[in-house]
Amino acid sequence: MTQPRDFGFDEETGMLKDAAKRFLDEKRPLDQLRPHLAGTEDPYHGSAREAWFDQDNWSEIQGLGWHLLAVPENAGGVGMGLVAAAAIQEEIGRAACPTPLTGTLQATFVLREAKADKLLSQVAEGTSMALAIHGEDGSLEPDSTDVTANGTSLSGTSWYVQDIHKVDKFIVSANSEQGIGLYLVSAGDCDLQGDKIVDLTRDQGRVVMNGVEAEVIAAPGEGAEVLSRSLSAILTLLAADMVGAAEWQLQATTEYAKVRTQFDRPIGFFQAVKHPIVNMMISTDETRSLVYNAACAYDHEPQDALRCALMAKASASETASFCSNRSTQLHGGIGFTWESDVQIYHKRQMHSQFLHGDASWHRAKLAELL
Amino acid sequence: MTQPRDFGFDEETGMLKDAAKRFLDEKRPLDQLRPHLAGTEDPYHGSAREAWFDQDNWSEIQGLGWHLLAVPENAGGVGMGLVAAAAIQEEIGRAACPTPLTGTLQATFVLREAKADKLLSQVAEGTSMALAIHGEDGSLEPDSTDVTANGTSLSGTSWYVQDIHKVDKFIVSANSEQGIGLYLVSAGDCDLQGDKIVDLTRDQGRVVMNGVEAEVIAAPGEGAEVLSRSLSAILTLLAADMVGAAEWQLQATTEYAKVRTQFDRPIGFFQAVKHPIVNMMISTDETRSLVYNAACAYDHEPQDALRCALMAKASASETASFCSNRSTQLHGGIGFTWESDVQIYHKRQMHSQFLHGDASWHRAKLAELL
Amino acid sequence: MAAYRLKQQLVNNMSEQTSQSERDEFREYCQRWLEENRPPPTKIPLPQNAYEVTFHDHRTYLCDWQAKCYEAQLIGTDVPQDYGGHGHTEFQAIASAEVRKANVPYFINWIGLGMTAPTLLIHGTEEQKKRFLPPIFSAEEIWCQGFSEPGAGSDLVSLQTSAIKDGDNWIINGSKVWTSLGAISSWMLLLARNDKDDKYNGITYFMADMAREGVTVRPIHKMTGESGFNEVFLEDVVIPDNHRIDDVGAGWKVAMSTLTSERGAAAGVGAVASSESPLTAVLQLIELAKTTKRNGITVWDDPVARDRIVNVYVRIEATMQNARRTRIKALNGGAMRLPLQGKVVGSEIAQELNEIALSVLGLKSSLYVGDEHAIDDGKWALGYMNTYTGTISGGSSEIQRNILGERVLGLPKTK
Amino acid sequence: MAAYRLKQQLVNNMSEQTSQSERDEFREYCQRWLEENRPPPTKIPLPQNAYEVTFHDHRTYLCDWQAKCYEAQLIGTDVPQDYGGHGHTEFQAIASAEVRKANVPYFINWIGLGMTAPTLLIHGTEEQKKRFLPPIFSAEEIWCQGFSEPGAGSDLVSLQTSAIKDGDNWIINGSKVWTSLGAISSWMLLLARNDKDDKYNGITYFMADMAREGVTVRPIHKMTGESGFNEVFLEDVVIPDNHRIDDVGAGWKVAMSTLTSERGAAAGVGAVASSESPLTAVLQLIELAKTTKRNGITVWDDPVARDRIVNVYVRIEATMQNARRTRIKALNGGAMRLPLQGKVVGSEIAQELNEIALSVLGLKSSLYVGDEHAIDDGKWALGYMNTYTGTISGGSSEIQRNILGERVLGLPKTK
Repeated sequence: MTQPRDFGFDEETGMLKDAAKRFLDEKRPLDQLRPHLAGTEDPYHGSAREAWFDQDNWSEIQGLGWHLLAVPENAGGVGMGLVAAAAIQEEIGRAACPTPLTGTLQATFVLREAKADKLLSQVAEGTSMALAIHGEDGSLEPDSTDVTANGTSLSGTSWYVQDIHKVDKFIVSANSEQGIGLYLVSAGDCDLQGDKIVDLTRDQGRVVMNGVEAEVIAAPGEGAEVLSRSLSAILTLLAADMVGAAEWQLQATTEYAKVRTQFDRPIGFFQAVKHPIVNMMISTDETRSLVYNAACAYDHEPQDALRCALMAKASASETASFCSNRSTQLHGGIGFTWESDVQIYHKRQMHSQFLHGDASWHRAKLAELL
Repeated sequence: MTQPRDFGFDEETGMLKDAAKRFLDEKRPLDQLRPHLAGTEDPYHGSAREAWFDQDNWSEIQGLGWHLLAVPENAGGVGMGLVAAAAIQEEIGRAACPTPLTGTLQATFVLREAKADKLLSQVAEGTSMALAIHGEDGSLEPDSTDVTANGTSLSGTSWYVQDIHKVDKFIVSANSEQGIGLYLVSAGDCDLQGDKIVDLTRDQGRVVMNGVEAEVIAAPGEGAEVLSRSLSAILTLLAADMVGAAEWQLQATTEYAKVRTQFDRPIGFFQAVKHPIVNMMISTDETRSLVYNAACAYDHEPQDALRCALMAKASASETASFCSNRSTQLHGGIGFTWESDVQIYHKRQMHSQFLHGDASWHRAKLAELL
Repeated sequence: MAAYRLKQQLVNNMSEQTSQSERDEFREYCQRWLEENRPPPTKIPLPQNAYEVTFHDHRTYLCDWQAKCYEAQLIGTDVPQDYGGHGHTEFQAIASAEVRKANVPYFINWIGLGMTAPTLLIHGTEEQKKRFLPPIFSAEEIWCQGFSEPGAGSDLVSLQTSAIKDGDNWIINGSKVWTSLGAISSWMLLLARNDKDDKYNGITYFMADMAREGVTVRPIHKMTGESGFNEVFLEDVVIPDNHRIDDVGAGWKVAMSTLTSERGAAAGVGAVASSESPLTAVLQLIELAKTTKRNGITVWDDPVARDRIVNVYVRIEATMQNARRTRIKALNGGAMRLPLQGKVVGSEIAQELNEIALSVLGLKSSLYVGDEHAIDDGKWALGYMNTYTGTISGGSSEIQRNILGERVLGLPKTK
Repeated sequence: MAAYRLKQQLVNNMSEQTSQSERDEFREYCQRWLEENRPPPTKIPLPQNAYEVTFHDHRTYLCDWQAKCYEAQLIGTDVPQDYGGHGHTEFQAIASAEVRKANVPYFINWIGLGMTAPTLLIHGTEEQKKRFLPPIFSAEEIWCQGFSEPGAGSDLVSLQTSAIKDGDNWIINGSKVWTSLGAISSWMLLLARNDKDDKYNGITYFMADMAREGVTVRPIHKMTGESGFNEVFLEDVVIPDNHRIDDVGAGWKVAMSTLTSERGAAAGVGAVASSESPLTAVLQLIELAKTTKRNGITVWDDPVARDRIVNVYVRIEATMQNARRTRIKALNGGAMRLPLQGKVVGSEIAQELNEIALSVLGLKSSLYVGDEHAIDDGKWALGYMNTYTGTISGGSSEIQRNILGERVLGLPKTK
């Protein structure tokens, strides 16, 4: 085993994570989001919710340098690894924070795998990015794009693009006669069509390109390989977000069970409440350990990174499903109301569960490695 | 829907079932079995347990006519259907009764599907039978036999034959150039090799045939079709046995939870005990309803019988697994001891779970019909 | 041979009051009528359950539909004509089954039909039955239920809303929560406390006129965004004593029988409100899996997904067979064993079914009601979230399991 | 940029007392020694766990093996030399990890190593440590544990066995049950009640000589047929006061620390007894699925079976990573959060794993230990049944969840 025993989680990373937690606890992104949700409850009103994220928050995050944590030093970044990035993403998930950082961190690892130093400099300079790599049917293989490249000119539609209205650029996978390539396009050059989605903390949509001029990240024929390699990082970051959210669900449900009284007792007295909460903890802890392991493997034992990442996301999807279900059930009617944060986390987790594949998909992929 | 609303469970069937319950409650087959298990605990002693069943019990059962319930009237039987046979088998399962009746009821339906009236007369006259239709690998398709037929002469080995030492004859599936045929052979003409198995209430083994002369049940090429048609009855009978055993597990665990005291309370007070017991009931009731439905479909709506039987056994396997698990867990150390009947039911259910296929096999077969 | 002798003694126990041929004829009538009178769909799709109806257009549409079904004798079928019913015997179950099968809109007045009517038929005065039942059937008066309070959810008996006798009237003060249809109801089934010192025997059961002074209704938005629930504030609301049901202090006893109706026992006056049967839902799920393609194959061709779907299919068939078995004394294991399971099992299976649908959709499950690309108009995500109404309200799954353990199995009471 | 500045301040926090190179060297030594000294298999296969050892031949074989490992410094590695240990620092974890990986026989004296030794190291007198620790390490004295009683299983504190002071001795009367290794033990860790009126502070902790007059051991057969458990009857058994551990009345407190050892916290004196690691088990399960053919394909090629197997594989990896995370303060969420999960999670996963193995085997799962055709000598059925020892004894899964809810999450006590 060439992995460090401490998951590569050194003192610096610990301080970073603590600082992120304090920052987000203070900023309370969901409280910022609330006013923007008011009046949009009615599901029958029929159009995408106006995209929103807290620009000040993003500026502050950039001031703290989180966006360049994983950017190599020679591209102007801090040069830390996935361990640090996942630690930050876990806190983002715990706060259910709508932020372009999520996509930008994912993009960073794609650019790193493509050794696209010049483009990494853009990240270091504050350009936010998101992945635009899915076709309409939501297939998960790297070659399932509906976009075609003609030289550096892209046409077609990328579906299920996350935080579409928050970012400056998109990493697009596109097909051509030479195979899949990866490209960077500017949001301003594309037609962005917002979806109306369940998750209130993300915005999602389609990036429609009609001969949009792109920068090349990976040449035709090399894109699928780069995407495959970066998948380990993408899945790990996503799983880290989900474990952060699951921990919030666990803590919120625990606190509610201490204060909500029924039959003259706090409901946490009853094993029908206590034991499911314990099961939430067990599930969350399994996922968390797998996330740290996956991040560490990516940084220190790359030949094992995919196996570890698949385990992390498979576990995260199960945990997200279970913790969402129990947090809503055990909050009784309260968690089911629009006013409660419980439903916001529930929806974010529902969404995360299916991003880049669900648990059984990842277990099937894992089986190929066993 | 051409099924009767009452599952075809008429007054007569009700009286039969009640009588069977009373008879078995009084005879207590497991108490009869106990002395024969003494001294055989040690799993390392290395040979098959001496086969045992209560010959008097079998004579009494024959006296009550249960073995000819499902034999057509023109073959000397009562001419009742699967509804009645399954009702009896449910009580056999509830009593975990070692008896050649189980195989004989299954055989009756195979013979009925083959329209083998002459051989059905043998059942009416008291001949007990069991199915010998599996090859060594335990495959479940009707053509997976390791026996070959040369005219009416059979050679090869049938595996996983239940109650091998209790019955007079075996229904053997054998292959020949013309395809699968079904045959009846006498136990006395075969070499019977007992397995050492987990289940204490059944005996199992291999029927080895070296040119054994057989009577023909279904001609070569017709056997697979007959087996497929009788599968509905076989699965339903097995599921009925399992739901009877599950009801015993439910009731035994409920009673234990009322009398066992911990922390100054009967343990049934605690939701960690109460709720799993309720889940046992829920699971058992789902299976029971599906069993009655499957039996009724076989008798009254044969075109739907296979679908209903697959549902019954799929559900029964899940129920057997769950109720066995919880009955042992909730009995604490007591249910885990050799002296407890809990372990006897647990092992019988483990065995039944895999007879003629497990839950996911049956769901896969069911999917082909949907 | 005992069994053979038994066979000879077999007697035909057909003792029902309505003959099989009459029942067959009525069933055919129902099928034909429903086929011929199926209403056209609404412009804006209906919410999945009657709980969520708030729009005026939906309300009018659904009230008209219920009135028409009442007129056609599909509602109140077995209720005596004196109370607005049609006076048949053993026809209601047939009508309800056909309504469920026909995949027609639900009955908006489901609380009136499912709770008020059975309660009045058992506990109501002659006068009350004559006054209140007909407009329940015709949907002229919509009903809601005021049991839950902010501090009393699963622990219903701890309710605090007070009822103080004042001559021939009662003065009500307090608040109710999770009141489905509260915003469009004429009447509320109300539990209020007439005696603070007697927990169980200090509660009285009333019918409250929602138009009375002092009643304020405030909608609660659910996680789906819909506003089917309401808070209802009661401030010095006057209820005449002849709107009391059963004795003073008998409210808890009466409520238990009402809740039993809600919890799956036969309602007896009309089909339970639900947009679709579980069987319809699982067949739709199978269709969804067969038509959703991802990674080069349909989801139905993914054995892992298929196994989960078929498992739900089996469990739904089991609940239908449970319902069939409920009425057969020799097979039901006791009168309440199966009926008390209905709610907890049905709601949990529905939750599982909808969650599986989301996994069938994969990334597409993110698209919600109103999105132009959402499969089936986003009903699966909406439906999944709404299943928590089933597992939480009307006695949570946790409470149901206590009840099952205690009342059916005789285990010691947890509290 | 805060993060960048942080990077500059980074200090090397290598403050451990043993250097990395020394640890690597010791690890290599352990690997080499285990490879070279692996004992040949027994004629009759060993039981799966040290719990079930009863045969004389097995006992001799296992005692010799443990003694040899002790001599090779794989046991008692970090214990001071005064107490029979080898006086190293931070080497025990390495030795234990290598023992677990090497797939060698278990240590028969697992209760001595896992419970007595840690208890004595914390609560024992100097004299007790010197007298009792060395023969624990060498397996010259096997230990068993006398906590459970017929009426006190999960509710340990209700134990009734009495201890009455008589001069410098104590007189013990009562009975114990589920005593693993009771039939072959020299000593028993014994809890007895010195004060009937003080439930928690009326229990004292003793070391009981099993050879004393008045001790009777009766084997209990488990559902597997094995007889690892015993009942132990204690009739006027004399225990000298210097065999008492810690204060009179401190038994409950001491027992809780002992149970914590049993429940997955680091034992610190030797590898926990277990025939195989969960990782080994799941890799064997995968191999089993790849080599078991049915219906024309291997079970591994059945996606539904494979999905279940891989799920267990993931969960087992998670428990291993949990163990790794336990020691990292910044990541473990509190000192007891992960250690207290170890037992309940590990035992339940083991149960699931073995049950899956049965479904992989299908009909073949019926063949038991001793059957000539049984796959892997029938170990899967045997193993499945034995997993209930894990979920029931040493604090059932139900009790463990209470403890987790109350001590880790701070939920109100159920009882």
